[in-house]
Amino acid sequence: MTRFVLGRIGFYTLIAVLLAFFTIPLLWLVTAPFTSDPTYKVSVPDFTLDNFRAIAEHPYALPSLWNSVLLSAGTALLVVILAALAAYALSRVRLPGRDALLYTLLLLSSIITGTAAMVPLFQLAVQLNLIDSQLGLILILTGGLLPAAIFMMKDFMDATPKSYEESARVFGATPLQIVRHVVVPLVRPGLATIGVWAVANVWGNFLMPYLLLSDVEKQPAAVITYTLYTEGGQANLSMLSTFGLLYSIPVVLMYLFVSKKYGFRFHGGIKR
Amino acid sequence: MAAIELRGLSKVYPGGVKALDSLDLAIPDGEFFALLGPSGCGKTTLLRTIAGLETATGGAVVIGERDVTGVQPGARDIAMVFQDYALFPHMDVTDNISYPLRIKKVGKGPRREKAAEVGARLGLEHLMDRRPGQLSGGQQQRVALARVMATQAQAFLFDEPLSNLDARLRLEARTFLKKLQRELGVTTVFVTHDQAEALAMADRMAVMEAGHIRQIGTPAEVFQRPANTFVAGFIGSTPMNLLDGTVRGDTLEVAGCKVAVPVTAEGRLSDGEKIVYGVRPEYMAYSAAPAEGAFGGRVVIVENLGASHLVTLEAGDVSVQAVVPEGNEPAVGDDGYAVPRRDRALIYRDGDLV
Amino acid sequence: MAQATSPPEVVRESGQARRYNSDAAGLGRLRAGAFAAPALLLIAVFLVFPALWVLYLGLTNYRLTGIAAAEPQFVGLDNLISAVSDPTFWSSTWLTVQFVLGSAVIGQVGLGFAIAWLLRDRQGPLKRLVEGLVILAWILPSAIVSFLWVALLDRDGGTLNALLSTPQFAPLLDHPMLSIIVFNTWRGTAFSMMLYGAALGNVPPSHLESARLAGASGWQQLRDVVFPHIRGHILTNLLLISLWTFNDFTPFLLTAGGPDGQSEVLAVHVYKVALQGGELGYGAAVSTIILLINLVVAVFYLRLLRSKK
Amino acid sequence: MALRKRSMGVVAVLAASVVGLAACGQSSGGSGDAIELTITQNAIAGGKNAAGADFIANWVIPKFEAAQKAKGKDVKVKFVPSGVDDEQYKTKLSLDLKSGKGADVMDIDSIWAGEFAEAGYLKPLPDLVGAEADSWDGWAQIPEAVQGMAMYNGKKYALPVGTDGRVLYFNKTLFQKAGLPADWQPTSWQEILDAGTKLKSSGVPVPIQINAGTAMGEATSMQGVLPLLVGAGGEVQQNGKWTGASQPLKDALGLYQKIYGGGLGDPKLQQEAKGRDKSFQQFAEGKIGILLEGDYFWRSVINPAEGVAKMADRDQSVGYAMIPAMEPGKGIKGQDFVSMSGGSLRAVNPNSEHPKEAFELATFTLSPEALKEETKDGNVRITPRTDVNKDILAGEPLMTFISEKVLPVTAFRPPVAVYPQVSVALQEATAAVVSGTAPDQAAADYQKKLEGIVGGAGNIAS
Repeated sequence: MTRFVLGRIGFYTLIAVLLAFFTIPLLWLVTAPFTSDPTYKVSVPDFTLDNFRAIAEHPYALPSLWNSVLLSAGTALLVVILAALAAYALSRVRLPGRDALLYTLLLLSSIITGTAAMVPLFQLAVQLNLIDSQLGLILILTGGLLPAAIFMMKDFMDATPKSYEESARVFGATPLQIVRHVVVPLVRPGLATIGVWAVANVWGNFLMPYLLLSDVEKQPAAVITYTLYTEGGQANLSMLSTFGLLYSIPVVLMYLFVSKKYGFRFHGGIKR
Repeated sequence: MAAIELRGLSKVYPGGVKALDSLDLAIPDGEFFALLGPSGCGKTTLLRTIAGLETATGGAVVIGERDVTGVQPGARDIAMVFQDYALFPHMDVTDNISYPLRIKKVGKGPRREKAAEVGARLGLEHLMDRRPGQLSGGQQQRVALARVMATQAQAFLFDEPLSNLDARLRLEARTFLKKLQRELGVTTVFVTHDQAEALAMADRMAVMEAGHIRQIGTPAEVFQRPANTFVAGFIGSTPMNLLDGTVRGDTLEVAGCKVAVPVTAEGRLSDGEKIVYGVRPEYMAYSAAPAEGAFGGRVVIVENLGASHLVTLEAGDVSVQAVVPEGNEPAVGDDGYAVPRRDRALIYRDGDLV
Repeated sequence: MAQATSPPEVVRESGQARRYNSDAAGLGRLRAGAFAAPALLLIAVFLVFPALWVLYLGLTNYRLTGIAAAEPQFVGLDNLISAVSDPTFWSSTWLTVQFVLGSAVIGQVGLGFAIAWLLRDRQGPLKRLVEGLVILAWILPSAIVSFLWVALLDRDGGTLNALLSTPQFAPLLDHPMLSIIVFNTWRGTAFSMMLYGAALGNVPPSHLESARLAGASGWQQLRDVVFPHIRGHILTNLLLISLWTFNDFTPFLLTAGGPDGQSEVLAVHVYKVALQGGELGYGAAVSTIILLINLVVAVFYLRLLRSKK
Repeated sequence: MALRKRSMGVVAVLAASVVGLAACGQSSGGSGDAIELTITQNAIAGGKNAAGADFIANWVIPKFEAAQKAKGKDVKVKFVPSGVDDEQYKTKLSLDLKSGKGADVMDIDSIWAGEFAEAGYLKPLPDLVGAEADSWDGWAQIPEAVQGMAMYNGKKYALPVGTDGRVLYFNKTLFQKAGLPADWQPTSWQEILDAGTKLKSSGVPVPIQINAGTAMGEATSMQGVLPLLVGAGGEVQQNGKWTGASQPLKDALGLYQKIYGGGLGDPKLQQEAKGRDKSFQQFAEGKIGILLEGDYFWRSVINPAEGVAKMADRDQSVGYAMIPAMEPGKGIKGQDFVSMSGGSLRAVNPNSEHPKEAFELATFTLSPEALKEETKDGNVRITPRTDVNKDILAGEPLMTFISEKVLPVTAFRPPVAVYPQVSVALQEATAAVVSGTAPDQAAADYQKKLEGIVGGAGNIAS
């Protein structure tokens, strides 16, 4: 009994420490937007809404959030669908050199996210006439994210018992039906994880959208964030903090939606 | 409903492992057929090949006079219960049962009706909106059966249908399955590694070893007249006594004792021949006093089987077992004698029944 | 009648099942190819091709501007050689190793697993809150996050100093590596947490129960039941996290690589060289070296976690 | 390169199936035979340089289109805003120009002129637009030094948009407390140090802030080591040769040592990633006595109306003084006072389909009317034209001060491709001194690095 009580105390202490660690850095984001002339100091705000008014008047700020949603949702959707199909195929059908291929692609994917890759990617986009196209950007971002997504997805696919699929197959389901009816629901936590991961990657990505989209009306919030500086490069903290707060709201909503609708947890399969 | 026929069916895995070696088998319509054998004997591979989950590398599978060897599993008009039941964890019982109908594009209404009907038949009516994770093992098994029944397939295939249940439940389920199969009258093939299960449930069975069928027959045939020493050793809850012996004129010399030639082997043995003498412990008459044609020896172990005892005698350098009815059991260290029943004893030559 | 049924053969299942065709849905190579084709096509065009191009750039003296932009020269391994003969490159490499080990392997993987484990069978608002905050740290754009951490660690008005009453304590200057390691742990834990959360869901509860009944301590349960089940996920997680951390240049926003290069990890080095200095050829060469280091790390992980099978 | 082009083609074909839908491409293809021009700046409405962006969108474009219409030409102008780090803006421009794209008229930092020209991203104006390039009447109004920013190898590559200058700002309130005059004008470095010492003893936390270290980037060069270097009589590059561990550099680094080693400055601030932001905030809060900064600091940082670190009493309590040479007459060209200047250029894209009209647009934005419009309502900056400056700077004492006193003694950075790396090496030298390295040693290390950057000791003046 005492052990149980101690366990509870330990558990809640740990949780409290964790909460503090993850909350304290966020304080600035909730105080600064409501402060008239914010500095780097977290202080009790004077609860002004002027900063929000300024952001609302900003011609590109709010539309850019929509662009971010469009880009990240499009990319996440494409990544999840393509990665799920590919990972399923790679998990179930043995191809010679499959693992080596996956590792190679994964390693190459790291190079493509690096600064040095901007020239090839830009020129490729120019050649393919994908400059200034949000769809083009989505395709390029998807290409970079896919190897890691397939890699993660394959783990989830490998872990699902084959008898579910065999069972559906005996009942006459086609491979695509099997994926839709059986595999996808089974790996849904994995799909949700990868979807959120893809969104996170695109949501904060500045360099590629900036280089590939010249039309400011198409640019996402990450690019607009960088415009909230002065000509000398000084941060406009009131605008930045306010926009940052608005910038984070869609992803919080997305998290709540995804975790409620799909859940990052397993359904609790058959006891085995 | 359909008969199943296998013609020269072979399955060789890449790498050369022969899982099935040119098997011939005919299962008539409506039969409850068991595939029995130790692990790795190919019985599950055989079942999966019938289902189409494995592709045969030679021979043919015929279901209801249709050659389905190259046909996709879904088009073979069969249904299968998997060892782990393969109930979809994300669907409730109704959806699980009606899944085959969903594939066949049956409307939602009729699907639910059918599921309710089959579910009710198997006593699942109060569980219809649960998920598999919330069901006991026995309930899961019945859902799996209900799902198979909902397909109205020509033949059912069960892969180890009872192995995931605990021992007590397994006996109940055995009876239940047999009754259900009788009522439905659908040709059913099931795989088991448990000889008792096969004996109890099957109309007929095939005993397999290393990709070959060693014997096909009714449970009684297989139990009473195992076609070879492999089957003899595998079938029966207590293993058959298989003792090396030599033919000495009209009698046999086995384990240093003189015993009579069994009825079935009369006139088929030649003098001096080396044979294996087989008799089930159940077919031994035990006595404390010496008797004609008996195996004699010291009692080394007495095992309680409930209503009877299994007594192990040390006759020379071999052990002989006999089942002794309760009240008659000897004590360890006693001398004992066991007389085999002549009409039940068997002779094997080079492993095969004479 | 007790022996009337023989015990279920549990061991047999795994041994035999592996021999069966793993293509449970009857996909076949052709259809498998069709499933994988869209992804592979995108990867080929938008990843493999430009990545090879980067590798090629590493062999030239290409620059963003100037004469070398108009007519880049093939210089072979010169970039690589000048990189490895540059002491700042080596110090960057060493800092990167600290960064990856500290923030990824220990920080993110450890903390991520710990949170997933603590919350494994909880539901409801507490779990939501913790998960939500952790994920928020991960998903906020780096441009914003850097401000948050400057506000936290600042020497003058920083929240940390206010909480600890340590005025003028400057973590970013006096302990720059520790600062970015803690920062990156904060930033990236969510991914590991989510991955392990999903993976732990795959551990059959019955196995844990039987281990608990057998009197296994928490640590023994982890080692004997949980770990074998999620070994594959751990491998993937370590691989990906290390890979990403190697290439993460967010620390730049916090410390700008300083003071005096004390937190100039390789990705920051590449950013400075390639974007600020415009030396794309040299930057590409350093990226190539990062790739090779990642390769070694990947092989190491594979050996470590696959060999025990 | 040819090989790469071909493989590109192969990939293009491969990818065609994937991207079939995506080929919405450029927003080209306009109405009939109208000439379409685009103009880009690192400016964006609501963000960076918002006033400049608004000026282009709301004044230049309608007026220019109307003027062209009057001449019978149908011209449509589009503004492509941007608002990012200068380095990122430069990257984007480079990529655009390399791929034969980009806006017809674009603003660049004057320091990029050389590297852009070398890369073929820019062409001499006469080659692009013909005789009009030289016959533009504005040239007569632009001082030679300012014109020099737009020149490379003796050719004009762009139009100068403006310039700036650096001075020493000081807090008069703090000065008064320390017993220093409100019209302070040091004539040597020693006088700066003396003032610092007095400020310190009167309790000012940070008497002197002269940027150092790598964290502040180019701000360290422009508001730190370079003005000091010219003050000691040296230049980074002279007559095509780079300056190594010369005495002027050692002297400049020596001043750093005296400030930061002597407790007159805050060495830690120099290392912080947001150090410059914080130096502004601290100056605004009255914690810094003397700060070396450009006119930008006055206009956009401590501007009481819209600065990022507003000082309500800027006009009363902030003083400014010219940067003295180390000792009178010791500066470059024997000057008593020195400064550094930069500025931006307005260039015509060599890829433009309508270079003549693009040039017209560029000159239109630099006409006296346009410049006066742009700089009205307190939005004053130093334009390239002396005729305009005379009018617009009249009410602005600091701007007049810089324009009249500072610009004549100012110096410019060498507009060559390797300059950014040289600049980083200089920043590293200051960082080393601030954290305790001896100036001689730091200078020697700098020379070693310099050799690697500029291609051997042969390019360095001994």
